[in-house]
Amino acid sequence: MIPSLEVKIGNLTFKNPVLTASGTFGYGLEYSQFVDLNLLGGVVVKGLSLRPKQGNPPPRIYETACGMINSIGLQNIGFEAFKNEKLPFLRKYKTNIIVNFFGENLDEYIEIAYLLDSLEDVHALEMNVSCPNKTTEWRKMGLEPELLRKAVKEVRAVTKKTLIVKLSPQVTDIALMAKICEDEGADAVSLINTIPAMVIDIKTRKSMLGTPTGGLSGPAIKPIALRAVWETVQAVKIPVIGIGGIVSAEDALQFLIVGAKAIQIGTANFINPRATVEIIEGIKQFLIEENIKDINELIGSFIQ
Amino acid sequence: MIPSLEVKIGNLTFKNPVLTASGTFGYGLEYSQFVDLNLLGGVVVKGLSLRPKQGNPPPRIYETACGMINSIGLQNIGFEAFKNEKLPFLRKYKTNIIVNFFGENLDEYIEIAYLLDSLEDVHALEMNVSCPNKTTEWRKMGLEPELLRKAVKEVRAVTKKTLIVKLSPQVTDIALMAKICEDEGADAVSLINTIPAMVIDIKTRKSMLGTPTGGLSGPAIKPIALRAVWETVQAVKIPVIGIGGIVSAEDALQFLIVGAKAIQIGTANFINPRATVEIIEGIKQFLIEENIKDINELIGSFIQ
Amino acid sequence: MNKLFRAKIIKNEQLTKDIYLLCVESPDEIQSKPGQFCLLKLNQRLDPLLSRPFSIFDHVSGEIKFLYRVKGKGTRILSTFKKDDYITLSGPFGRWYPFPQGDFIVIAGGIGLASVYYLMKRFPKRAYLFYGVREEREILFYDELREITKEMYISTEMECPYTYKGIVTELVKEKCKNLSLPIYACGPMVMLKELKKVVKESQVCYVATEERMACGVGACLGCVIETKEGFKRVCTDGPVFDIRELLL
Amino acid sequence: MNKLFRAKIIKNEQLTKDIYLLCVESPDEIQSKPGQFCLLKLNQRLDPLLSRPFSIFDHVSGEIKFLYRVKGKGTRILSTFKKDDYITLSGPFGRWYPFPQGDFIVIAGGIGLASVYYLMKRFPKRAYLFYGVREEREILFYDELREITKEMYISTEMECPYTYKGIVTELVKEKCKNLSLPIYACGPMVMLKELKKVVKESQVCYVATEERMACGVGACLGCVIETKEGFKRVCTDGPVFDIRELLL
Ligand SMILES: Cc1cc2nc3c(=O)[nH]c(=O)nc-3n(C[C@H](O)[C@H](O)[C@H](O)COP(=O)(O)OP(=O)(O)OC[C@H]3O[C@@H](n4cnc5c(N)ncnc54)[C@H](O)[C@@H]3O)c2cc1C
Ligand SMILES: Cc1cc2nc3c(=O)[nH]c(=O)nc-3n(C[C@H](O)[C@H](O)[C@H](O)COP(=O)(O)OP(=O)(O)OC[C@H]3O[C@@H](n4cnc5c(N)ncnc54)[C@H](O)[C@@H]3O)c2cc1C
Ligand SMILES: Cc1cc2nc3c(=O)[nH]c(=O)nc-3n(C[C@H](O)[C@H](O)[C@H](O)COP(=O)(O)O)c2cc1C
Ligand SMILES: Cc1cc2nc3c(=O)[nH]c(=O)nc-3n(C[C@H](O)[C@H](O)[C@H](O)COP(=O)(O)O)c2cc1C
Ligand code: FES
Ligand code: FES
Repeated sequence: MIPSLEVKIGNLTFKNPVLTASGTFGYGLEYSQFVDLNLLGGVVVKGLSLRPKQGNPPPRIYETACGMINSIGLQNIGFEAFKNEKLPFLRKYKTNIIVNFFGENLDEYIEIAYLLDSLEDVHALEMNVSCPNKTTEWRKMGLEPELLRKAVKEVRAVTKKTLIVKLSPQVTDIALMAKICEDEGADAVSLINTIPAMVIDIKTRKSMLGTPTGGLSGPAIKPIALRAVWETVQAVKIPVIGIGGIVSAEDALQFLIVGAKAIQIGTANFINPRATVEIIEGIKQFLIEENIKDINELIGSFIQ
Repeated sequence: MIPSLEVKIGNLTFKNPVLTASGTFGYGLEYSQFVDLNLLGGVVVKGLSLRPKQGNPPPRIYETACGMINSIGLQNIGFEAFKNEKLPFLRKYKTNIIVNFFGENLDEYIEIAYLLDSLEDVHALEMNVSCPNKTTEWRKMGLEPELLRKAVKEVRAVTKKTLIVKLSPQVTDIALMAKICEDEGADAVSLINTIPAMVIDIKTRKSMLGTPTGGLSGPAIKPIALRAVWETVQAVKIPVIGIGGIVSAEDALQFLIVGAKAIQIGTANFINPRATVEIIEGIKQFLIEENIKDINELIGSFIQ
Repeated sequence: MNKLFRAKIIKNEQLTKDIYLLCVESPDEIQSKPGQFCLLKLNQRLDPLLSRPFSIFDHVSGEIKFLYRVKGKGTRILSTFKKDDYITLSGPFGRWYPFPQGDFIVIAGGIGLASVYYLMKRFPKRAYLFYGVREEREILFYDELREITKEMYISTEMECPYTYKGIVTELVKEKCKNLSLPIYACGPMVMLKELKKVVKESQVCYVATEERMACGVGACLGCVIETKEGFKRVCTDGPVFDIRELLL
Repeated sequence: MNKLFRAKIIKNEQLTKDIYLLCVESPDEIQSKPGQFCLLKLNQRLDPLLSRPFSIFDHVSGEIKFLYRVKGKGTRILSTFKKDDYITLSGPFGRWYPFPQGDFIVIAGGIGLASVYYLMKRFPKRAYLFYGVREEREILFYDELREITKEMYISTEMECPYTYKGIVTELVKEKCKNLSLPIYACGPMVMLKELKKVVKESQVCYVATEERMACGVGACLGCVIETKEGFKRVCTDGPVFDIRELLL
């Protein structure tokens, strides 16, 4: 008997709970040489803004203990190019296409959400409220409850698509932030984004990156992400999507057991380009071994 | 020419900037078989409370990717036993003795600080405001600015000893918390404490620890700690003591370069019981190679 | 005196599917007693991070031996060490088995043998050994054990013509009606729990316990187990405890 | 077609103090072109985490070769691989050197040889090679290079009786007054900067660049360098670029 891996988020059905994390899987197509995208629960594309964005000066990545730090700075091709050059290819795959998006200010968030809403082939929107560079007031929306409330409310008003808000870990109470998203009508929250971090070169006395700080991802942050997800699951009724350091089926299962409805694979794609499909296979195996017919029975089965 | 490693915090002089981190070096004596304590800048002892404390049920530790998670639960022998059984041995060493302390509520914080103030052989107090279990309102003092302000103010009032406040990383703006400590008269801040985290057993569906969550430490968190220290250094004038994942002289130097006046070695002691002295030696070597006569020239030399 | 030292590997021999015998050169000044353990560092990298504790299986002049079972990633890495490689270790740590005055009973469950072999060897021909394993082929050091024990009884969980079938504590109960000799035991938690039921209040019974460790020297308070007097550290208050102290 | 595959190591030979030649078996379906690279996975553990990029030094039927210098912890681990071990790699990735029509100039700075050797071998006896190293003993594959190049000039920074003393771009300027042949170059950043000064706007000059990488497939945007048209990815828009495009 093949167990069912199907999960629901908003009114979207995912054939399995394994999605890719924004910024680590490009526009999906880059990895299609290694992975049959049809097998994935969903593809979350690189963070998109209205206009193309240059991003930060290199070097942009550095390896740390069991992790990596990046300062890509949200470089992306912009809405028009995504719509015309990427989406026509991506739509051919039988998987959910989720567009991660952001803006420099609230108006830009609203505008791009509105534009994305009109794209038939986009199944869900993931609103990135944790921008690393806090240049404008609105860039703090991931850190300040009242800014977040207003932002989610206004974005919600312009789209009927499944709206996922992607939360920053750099808050005292991430569950509270999730609750605000729920109150304002978000269909789900996803967490965590990278954790602000830093590495310097003791010889040059400068950052190892082109910017002083970057975002930490990878296995190093997994225990932090798992705790954040568990705290959040207990506070909200909407689905929680777990992200952070997942490299194996065992890692993914930990997130599902504490209550994540789905998970995203980020840095692991770099370590093993076939990580996503191997994790799906591993989850399936586990369900068979444990004689669980439906993955939804496993989700949230954590015993305190 | 032997470079000077001496640093000052409050009115205390440290022969070098390398201290041990609370909870990872017991009462110093446990490691005296491996390390000549006279060589250390200071020894920060296990978190002390008025009365002995049992701590959390086992298992209490679990290894994670390049880190470990613990739920010791602040087990300790209590003030009286420390004073009578540990201090008489510790005082024999020519190093600064720093007592890390905490209470269940503000009154207990004040009382133990007051008692410690009278112990001649204690050189400084490190106030731990980041207790993992938030059972009482006051246990949130590390997370809420106004609680922290009141707590530091009242503790400051009862002790003339060098007062270090040890901050929790689980806040949006750690520099703001440090500023509050500075405003209320703390002589220094130390950061970071462990990061709340979680690991579960997918077979039993239970936590790998006796409690659902624990605190993450070790190399995994180093880039996060370094960023937190850098942010803090820019916001306050009092010395900042850097803690988190330091395992090598290179790691320690990164903290000093971003501006930490001293550093503490925690988890590294477990990996290498001689870590502290090897790090001191490594710092000295670096200063010689770089032809720096006084470590204070290196501190804060980060180029943005 | 415990020390931190780098040791050359004499051999790292696979004995069964998952059990290995690691022999390392030891400096002369290292002195150990049966029941003590060392922390073995698995690599110079940061993953895995912590050293792992292993009982001293045997210690002869210039050579310390460890008997270990591959359980997870740490022991898997340990099994890849080769002759002439170097390994960093520290120890010996912990409380040893209080020395027996006359004859004594030893109960070893599986890899628990690693903790009691050295004791029996140190006091040869005085131990009544009860040795429980899952199946015949897991029986280790049969000849050596015959040599150093007074009597030896083996139990296997699987059927086997030469052994008692069942768990080792049943065998103890059966063969050893007169339980007045002191007992020394090491084995899995289920065995210790059974043993606690079998042992009378008046009985002297020392058991070696296990818990995950970080420091090994009593500093981190990570390795505690519950006793009648509260939490105690396996690394320094143990690993050997009087079973009557423990809340199993 | 790029692939993810496990390959058996044929040899991993130390050539100088810090330079090694790694030869691995390659599946038949792997096709590569000079200038492309592979990502080599260093271990199954999580530290070091990321794979490292290495140029394809040579690719003959069933065998891919890499020439690498030990720089940090990743390459140090790579140097411990032994014959018959397995290694996981992916590739070939990236833009190759546009094929030269006739004769061409090659400039290799130190380990930069790793990127251009395969090109010269593919178009034998057509390359004027300018090869710069620090000292005589760092000169690699002298005989093979004589064999596959048309002419070869070597520069060393340290004094040496048989070579030009100085940096390789000086040697190029001196020996190669008529710079109309296309140039293919790989070497450290200082060399590329010098080269950019030497090269005229009309000159065809391809250089292989380096940047830290995570994905290798253009997905993470981690490996960008600055070009006239903004940031470009070394892994997919490069590693070979026309030097006129680059802001060095
Ligand atoms: C004092 C002492 C002496 C020991 N002597 C021996 C010995 O002589 N031979 C031997 O084979 N084993 C011995 N052990 C157990 C041994 O330390 C563990 O099997 C080993 O640490 C597992 O490491 P790993 O990385 O392979 O497993 P991991 O991947 O870390 O874990 C695999 C499993 O082993 C358990 N485990 C991990 N660490 C310990 C630990 N310290 N104690 C108990 N269980 C653990 C985990 O909970 C998990 O279930 C001893 C343990 C202690 C505390
Ligand atoms: C397309 C490409 C092809 C390459 N081909 C070769 C080759 O054929 N032979 C060879 O010896 N080297 C080659 N390199 C460089 C090689 O990838 C690095 O030397 C290696 O990754 C260093 O790894 P490490 O862990 O030993 O060093 P680390 O400890 O990670 O770092 C040591 C030093 O190397 C630098 N470094 C790390 N990664 C890279 C990188 N990806 N590119 C450039 N510098 C880096 C670091 O900044 C640091 O200064 C190539 C790089 C690229 C991008
Ligand atoms: C190179 C890189 C680029 C990223 N870009 C984005 C992005 O554009 N938008 C976003 O919301 N998150 C971005 N992230 C964060 C990841 O989606 C993910 O939340 C984070 O890396 C933690 O997961 P991981 O540990 O599995 O990588 C990026 C992460 C990395 C490593
Ligand atoms: C086992 C253990 C026990 C600790 N106990 C205390 C404590 O009692 N008081 C305290 O302020 N911090 C305590 N800490 C936190 C450390 O002092 C330090 O802040 C943290 O571990 C980060 O540093 P590291 O990564 O170098 O270990 C403890 C950490 C560990 C690992
Ligand atoms: S392992 Fe640290 S107290 Fe026992
Ligand atoms: S390495 Fe990821 S884009 Fe080049």
